[in-house]
Amino acid sequence: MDDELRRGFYRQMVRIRTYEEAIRGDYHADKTPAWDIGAGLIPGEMHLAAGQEPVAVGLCAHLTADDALTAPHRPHHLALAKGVDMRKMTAEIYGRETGLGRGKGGHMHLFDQHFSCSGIIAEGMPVAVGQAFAFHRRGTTNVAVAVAGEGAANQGAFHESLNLASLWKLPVVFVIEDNDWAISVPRDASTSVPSNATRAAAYGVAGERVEGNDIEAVYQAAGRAVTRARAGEGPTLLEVHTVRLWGHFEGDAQAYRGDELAVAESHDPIPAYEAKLRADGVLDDAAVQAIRAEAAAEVADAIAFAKSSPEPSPAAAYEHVFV
Amino acid sequence: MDDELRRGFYRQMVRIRTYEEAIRGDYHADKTPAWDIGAGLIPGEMHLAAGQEPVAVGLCAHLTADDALTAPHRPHHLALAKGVDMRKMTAEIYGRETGLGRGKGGHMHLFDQHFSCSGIIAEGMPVAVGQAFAFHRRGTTNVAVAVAGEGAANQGAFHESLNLASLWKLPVVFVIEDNDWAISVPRDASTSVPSNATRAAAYGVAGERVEGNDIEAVYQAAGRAVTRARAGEGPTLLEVHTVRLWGHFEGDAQAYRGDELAVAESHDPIPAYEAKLRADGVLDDAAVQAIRAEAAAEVADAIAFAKSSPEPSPAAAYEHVFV
Amino acid sequence: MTVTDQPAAASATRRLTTAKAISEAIAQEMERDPEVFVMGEDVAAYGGIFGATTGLLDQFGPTRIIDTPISETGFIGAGIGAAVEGMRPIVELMFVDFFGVCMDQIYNHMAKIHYESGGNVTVPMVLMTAVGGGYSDGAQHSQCLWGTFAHMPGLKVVVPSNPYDAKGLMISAIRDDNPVLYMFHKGVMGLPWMAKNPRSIGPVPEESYEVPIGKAAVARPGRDVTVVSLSLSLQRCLDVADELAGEGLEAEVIDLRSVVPLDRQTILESVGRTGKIVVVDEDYRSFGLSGEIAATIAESDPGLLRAPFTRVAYPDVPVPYARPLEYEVLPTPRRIRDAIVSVAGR
Amino acid sequence: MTVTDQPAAASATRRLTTAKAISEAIAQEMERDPEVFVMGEDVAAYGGIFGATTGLLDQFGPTRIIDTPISETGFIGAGIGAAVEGMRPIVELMFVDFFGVCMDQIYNHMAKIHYESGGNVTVPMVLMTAVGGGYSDGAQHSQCLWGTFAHMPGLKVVVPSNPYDAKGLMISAIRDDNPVLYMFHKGVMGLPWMAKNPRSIGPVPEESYEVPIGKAAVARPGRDVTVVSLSLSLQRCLDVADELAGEGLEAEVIDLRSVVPLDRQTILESVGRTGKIVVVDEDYRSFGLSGEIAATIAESDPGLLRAPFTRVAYPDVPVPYARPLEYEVLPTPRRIRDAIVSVAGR
Ligand SMILES: Cc1ncc(C[n+]2csc(CCOP(=O)(O)OP(=O)(O)O)c2C)c(N)n1
Ligand SMILES: Cc1ncc(C[n+]2csc(CCOP(=O)(O)OP(=O)(O)O)c2C)c(N)n1
Ligand SMILES: [Mg+2]
Ligand SMILES: [Mg+2]
Repeated sequence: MDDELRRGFYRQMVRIRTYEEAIRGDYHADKTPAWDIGAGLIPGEMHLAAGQEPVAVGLCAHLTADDALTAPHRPHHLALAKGVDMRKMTAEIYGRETGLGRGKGGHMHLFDQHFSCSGIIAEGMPVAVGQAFAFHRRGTTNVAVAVAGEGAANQGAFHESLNLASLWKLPVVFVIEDNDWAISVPRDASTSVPSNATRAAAYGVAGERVEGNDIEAVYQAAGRAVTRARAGEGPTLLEVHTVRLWGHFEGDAQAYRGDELAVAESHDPIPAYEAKLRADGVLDDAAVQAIRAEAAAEVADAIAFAKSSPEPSPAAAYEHVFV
Repeated sequence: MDDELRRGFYRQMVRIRTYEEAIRGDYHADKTPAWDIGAGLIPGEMHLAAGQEPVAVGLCAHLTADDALTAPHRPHHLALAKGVDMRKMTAEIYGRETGLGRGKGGHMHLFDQHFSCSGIIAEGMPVAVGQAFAFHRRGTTNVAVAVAGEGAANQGAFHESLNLASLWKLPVVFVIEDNDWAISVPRDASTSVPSNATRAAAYGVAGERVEGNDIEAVYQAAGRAVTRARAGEGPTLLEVHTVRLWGHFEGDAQAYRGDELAVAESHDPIPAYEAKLRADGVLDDAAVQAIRAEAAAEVADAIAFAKSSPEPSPAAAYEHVFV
Repeated sequence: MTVTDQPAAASATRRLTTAKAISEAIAQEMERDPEVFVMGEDVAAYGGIFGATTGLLDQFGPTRIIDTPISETGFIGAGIGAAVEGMRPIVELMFVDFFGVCMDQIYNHMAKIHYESGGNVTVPMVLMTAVGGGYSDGAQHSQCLWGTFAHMPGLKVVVPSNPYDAKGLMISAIRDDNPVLYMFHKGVMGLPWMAKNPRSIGPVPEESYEVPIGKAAVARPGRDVTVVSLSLSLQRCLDVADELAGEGLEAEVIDLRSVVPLDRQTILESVGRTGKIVVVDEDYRSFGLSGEIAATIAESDPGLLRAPFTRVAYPDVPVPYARPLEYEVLPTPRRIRDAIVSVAGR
Repeated sequence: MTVTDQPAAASATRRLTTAKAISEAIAQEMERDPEVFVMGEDVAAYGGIFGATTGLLDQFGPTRIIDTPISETGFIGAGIGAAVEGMRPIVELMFVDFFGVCMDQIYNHMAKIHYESGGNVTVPMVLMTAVGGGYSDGAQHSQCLWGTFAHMPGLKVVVPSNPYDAKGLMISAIRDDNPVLYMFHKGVMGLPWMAKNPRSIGPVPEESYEVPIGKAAVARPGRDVTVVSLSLSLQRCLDVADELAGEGLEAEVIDLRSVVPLDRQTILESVGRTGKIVVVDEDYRSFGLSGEIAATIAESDPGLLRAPFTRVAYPDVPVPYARPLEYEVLPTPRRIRDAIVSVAGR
């Protein structure tokens, strides 16, 4: 694999992690002394994706601005990898007038050109099917990607979406981020098969599971899926076994994880990939420093933009119900 | 296979067909001169199951009164085979005070001890899962059966029910009646795989497809499934390829079926089974006559009971919203 | 194209059923705009269970008139996705009673994406669905439920009572950049296999025209009592009003046509004159449309009412099957008449 | 067990959060009746996202406190099936906003089976769910929607505003042979990680007791204006009423506690005395609870009202995220106060 590509993977993962660490910091910063979910610079639920960067980065490396992606409640890594404007999404998360949704959506509802979210489990999947339908009817080679967690794969919308996309041979890539947990419920307490990739057979589509949270394996598998979709060969169900390094949402004490948490924490994909690229001579100290500095600067700029942006005026609450 | 058992199959199928022919007759009888769905002795939609008797009979031969069955919009064959009182269900269909639901439910909503219906596609399936849950918790060996059409297998509730029942290893038998059609939509325009039995693998359950609308094959496959369930080995997904001899509902002109209709009509399972049993010396003219006469008498009695029963008083409309 | 509230004189003599008026509206918009397509169960070869898409498959072929699996969440969601990409889907939910299998797409997605996106994304989609009872289809196939959809903001909700409005409202709905729920009562469709309601066949201009969404019509002017209704009940109200006129009681009958936006002004103006109101609503009585009309008046000026607010609605019971039960609880002409006469103080 | 409407004196000093009151009610009923069990997402090890089942797993183990997959149609339907077989499930729908993925089970099955069966089948099930906003959780996680469920007959709907009622209503709900929707506002739960509302902690007797379903409480008597509310808004109304009392304005605050059955009598009786009403409702304004209260009054006697009917409700917009937007549209103390003062004519 090309060095520049691998460095790019690393750069994008660092960028995303740097972003989420910053958001995490600001999220908790002014919820003191009594922690209050509704208080502070960033209120509301906050689902961060630390550990899951390989999925977003390996996948989105194959997508253009005109391809579509629907993300679930945990969307930042996907948004950033897909190319959503960092300033505007940050402003949205901070509830500002300059945000993607003028402060109306919030972190679970980031909408950009060909990027959307749903806070309802699995319900972003049918929307991606419809986007693929539109691409297909218009004769483009664009693809639509639906991303969901392994917990989401037990929801009816998963089944209906897979069947429909397969039936109509639509250019959809279904990506399951299997981070072992749906809030406090482990996969084996929710899912009757060990791998969701098995379920591809129920729809006559290609199925693949990538183990090891390995960005290069994700990149390759996603490449096969996207190529298939662009070639008119229909959908793929791709599951990636990844890791949730932090709580389900910020503030989650994770008592239910027990010993597994320490194991998970030792599987952070970013240091592991960094070590690999260093060993392969693709990265050195200077490159790592530069990448981190670049990420820090971009994130700082985006947050500064958000913080300095005006809050929406209360009267704006009444706008945009209808066109 | 035991002669008495085989004669019993024939008897039950004839009983059901005789019943549905009579209902069909009365349904259309006084909708003249201008056919009006809301008029006549039996108003409303009417979904009959002629051709699908082998599924109901082969399946229910394994069930006791304490086993549960949830039926879809096309429930008569299942109700009769399951042992629902013919008089009471007929009175319900004729909208009488003596009906199973005192005239409140109608033909799509027959409720008896451990027998229930839903007019909403696939939505009877989760209810069966819950009945199996109760049986399981109480340590009985009863099973719950959920019956649905092949069209229903693309609905989210199918997926959620299979996953849940498998996960909790519940005594459920899922039976798909594949009659090739969902109203006017053929299976291959709705379902991304040729056989729903394939989908069993997506839930780690046993899957089986019975071809040929063969009652003895249904009986055997259902036996395996019920045995598995009673033994605590979890659910089975059983699909039976059957045939819809009549319209989706009464009044359906079936123009969409084209030539297929004539083929279907030539596949009536009852004359075929009768010929087989005659050839095997299990049935002769006298036995056939007796069975038909018995069926006709029982049906006539049930319909007479219904017709002579009082209609509910209008004020009863306000009762039974709450206990 | 003409935006008008009244049948154009020229073609006013051509009479269509409501079903035909709807399919004609769809066909004309499909000819005009290649992004319009239809999707749903049995909309193609069957022509729609209630005839709203009859003939369209022949005219537009299976790439634009699309039968779906029984996967309402899947295909309504797909409609939303296509709309987000700029297509203009018309999706049929066969009976409104099935909304529960797909309400998340309808309400959390179709209705909210525009707002959540701060106006950046539009969802120009029509969801059409059959409503209503009166033919013994039981508790899961006979409801109206417009109150349910109207309660949750983000959807326009239109409900025609006659062929003319049906065509014009469908054209408006397709052209609207907002999601529109288009609810047709089976009894207004003019179907050959249902009880015949003469007002379900009527004059429909051949040319394209819009009936504005959010504007009620005074279907019949009158001075004595304001009767507010919609859909099939509106036809019943007109029948009753005609009858009462012969007895010297002049009811003013208002056809809401849209539930969202609700034309509160037209109601208030009429009640301001008559001081008396009967709301006739086949949807469940409590916590719905009829209550909202009461609130509209009471918020404006409770003194407007010179007689108690009166509703002829579906009492709070599920829809029973047997005819005597169902006709006990439907807003029948007899119940409507009694209510008007009683409110009028006759 | 005592059926009572007021805290028993004996243990009135023990103070619990609403969350703890609910879990205690469930635990007591589970001890009493082996057929009671709990099922839902994250109800076991996590103890319920909003704490309604905290501690129950330790006490009753995983066969009676059951985590489910994210399959609301599946497990709510399973609850129905178990209830039909005579068990008494308590099923949690994590947020009411998710109703759209499972409304068919809730409304076409849980709510209708008893009626369709002519009373032969009962569904003794409690569906509990978290409602409400005020902490920037956005359009898909902040709604109340009691109006939606109340509109469709067949479900009882209860909505406690304080720990005492929460316990008693939960016990009543479990013992009720009908399906009961139990809606708790996150803000009344007394959660350590949300804004503190002092009225979310209060006296709760240790012993088992029922609060009757369908009976409102006069939470604060007063002569000047009737204020009807429920849930977290009720707490706000009491705060405002206390403040106004200091200024000589005596508001009578009615806590509905149940939306279905709605205690119309208590409302009418109060309005009959005060002639003035403010309805405070965090659910969407139009086509819902507040309208039904207007209709109740206007049907009874529009002359009861000596000032326009007034509502402080969620204007018809989806729930916005940013704090200034959300607090513009929530029924805040300021909006409530302004409305009461204005209706009182001060
Ligand atoms: C329909 C629905 N049910 C429940 C929830 C609450 N919920 C939010 S995230 C979540 C867990 C999701 O798990 P998974 O799909 O594995 O994604 P992950 O959080 O692990 O990324 C749940 C249950 C929801 N948002 N929507
Ligand atoms: C959720 C839902 N969608 C649509 C319908 C309308 N409908 C009734 S029967 C039917 C076809 C069912 O096909 P299948 O499951 O194959 O059963 P069959 O009628 O062939 O026995 C449809 C679409 C419904 N009742 N419920
Ligand atoms: Mg997960
Ligand atoms: Mg079928």
